[in-house]
Amino acid sequence: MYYVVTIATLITMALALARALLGPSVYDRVLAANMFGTKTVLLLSVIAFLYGRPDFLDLALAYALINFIGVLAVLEFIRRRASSETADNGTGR
Amino acid sequence: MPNLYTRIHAASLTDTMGAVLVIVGVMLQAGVSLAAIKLAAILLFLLLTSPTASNALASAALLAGLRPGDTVATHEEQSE
Amino acid sequence: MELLGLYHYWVFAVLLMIGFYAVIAKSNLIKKLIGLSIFQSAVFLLYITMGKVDGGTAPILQAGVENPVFSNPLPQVLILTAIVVGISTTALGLGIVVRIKEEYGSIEEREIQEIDRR
Amino acid sequence: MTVLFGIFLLTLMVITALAIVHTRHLFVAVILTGIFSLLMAANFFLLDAADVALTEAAIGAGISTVLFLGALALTGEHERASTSSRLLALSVVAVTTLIVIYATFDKPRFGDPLAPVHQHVSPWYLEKTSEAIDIPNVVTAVLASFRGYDTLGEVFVVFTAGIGVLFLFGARPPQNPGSPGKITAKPGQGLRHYLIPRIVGRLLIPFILLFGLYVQFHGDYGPGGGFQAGAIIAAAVILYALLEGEAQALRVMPHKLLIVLMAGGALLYGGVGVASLMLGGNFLDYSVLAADPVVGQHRGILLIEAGVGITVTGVLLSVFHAFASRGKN
Repeated sequence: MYYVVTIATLITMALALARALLGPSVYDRVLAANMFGTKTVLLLSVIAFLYGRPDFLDLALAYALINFIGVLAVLEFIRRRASSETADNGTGR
Repeated sequence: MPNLYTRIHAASLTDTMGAVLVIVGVMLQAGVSLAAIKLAAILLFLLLTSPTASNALASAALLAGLRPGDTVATHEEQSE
Repeated sequence: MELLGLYHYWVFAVLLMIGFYAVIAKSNLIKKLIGLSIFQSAVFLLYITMGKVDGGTAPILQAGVENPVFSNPLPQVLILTAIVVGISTTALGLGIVVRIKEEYGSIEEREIQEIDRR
Repeated sequence: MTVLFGIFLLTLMVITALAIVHTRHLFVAVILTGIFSLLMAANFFLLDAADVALTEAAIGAGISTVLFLGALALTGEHERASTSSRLLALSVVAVTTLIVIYATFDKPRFGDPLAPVHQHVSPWYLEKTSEAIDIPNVVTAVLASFRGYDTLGEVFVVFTAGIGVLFLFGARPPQNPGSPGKITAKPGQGLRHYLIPRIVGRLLIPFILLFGLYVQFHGDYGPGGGFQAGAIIAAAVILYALLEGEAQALRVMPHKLLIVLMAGGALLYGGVGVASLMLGGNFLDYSVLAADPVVGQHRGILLIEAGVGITVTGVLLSVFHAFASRGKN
């Protein structure tokens, strides 16, 4: 039964990866990366049970907590780029 | 799917509903144990972070000038 | 099945060389660093693969399990520290790249060499 | 069956790596590197390396993306078309790949319990851990006690890399030689105006910190230890800096404190070694730290793991601030 869930998750991961590779825009790729992160959390929690070592859920927990930082970094990166562009326009360049 | 914003909708469905179903399923297998509590924590954090990440992503795309009306997202090509 | 048992090592070889290609063929310094980190990951994969034992479990002792088989802890120890060292050295490399950008105005190897020749 | 899962994930990894090298958009390459790291962690987990997977999770998911994006913000995100002799490089790479693959035919089959790797010291480690150190996590036991010198070296490498970055960024940027005070005087706004990420992020930070401490002190019993905990705690502070701006984060944890953390952790590690020398044992032989050797081992591992965690946190945060504050002027 865990096998079925794992296979389904792996297929979803492959589809998300396809979106990450196809694009077309950068944000589609970020979206795919984020979705990929969630799927990894699910995969890890299922495999922890598949292996019969539920004490390894810590790993999935780590991902659930930390994954989100990457997307926020992207937002900050784009915000900074946008604000530097408007600053450049303001000085007449 | 014509553009990014419609795709965000689809992706966040799997991020929340899918995650709830899988984690609750595994929780039922785990029974009442420390693992179930950890799974509940994972579920809670996933439900908090995924929609927020989608929101952050959408506002980043909007900030970068990607309009919801565009049918073909060509931002990457434009910036090159 | 005999050949499938070597698949992990083949992936190691291919990843190693993808990273190596980025290091030698790409002119952009950040791309080179990304290639270097792929190269690094390939080596990590090799070590961890070698540590795996059939039917084994992670080397964390459990109470109440009779005659458990554990995977090899030693490669895991080496790689665990190597990952953190890897990110620190990558950060150092990125720092050097940023300084090069500030001094030369470019991070393309070719352009930097041209500026140096002048 | 799990071997097949592994093979599937490895194939995805190769595809991702090819895409990373192929794309000329560096921003895309960094995002794909994030996916690559997730795949790598899943693979480590399948290969029974829970501790390593946790490290990869803590480093790859947040910090490495943040650092690469920080560098991209300072250097530009597009790669010029490379004009160098691609054919030559490709042929070199192809030949080398074939040679390495040929070499793998001599390797023992995947998962072979009789492989030479498993014959040397590892059985001894597995056997002696419960007896001499008495903690369940053999990886932590080997890392902190049996191979303590090795880890000491690694900690100093991390420390040196941190100092190196600080040295590199110690010089002012050439075009505008402003005083260092000006950088912090113009505070980065961070994501203050984005209400939803800010509120959720602030809600999460205490949990991440708590989880970091859990990983730090639970490392003897489950996957975890100083390296992972340091990275997780650094990630929490980086999240804070992203949300509230660097200036605010620096007010909470000033540069001086970070440098003290960097050096203090390494000193604590070395200090434990010297203390065990003073008490009549060998360097980093924790058995002399308490009357009962096993208790001494516990104490020593706790202390040096704390040292590792402190140094890693300090280094990663210093590096982050070095990159982030560079773009301000």
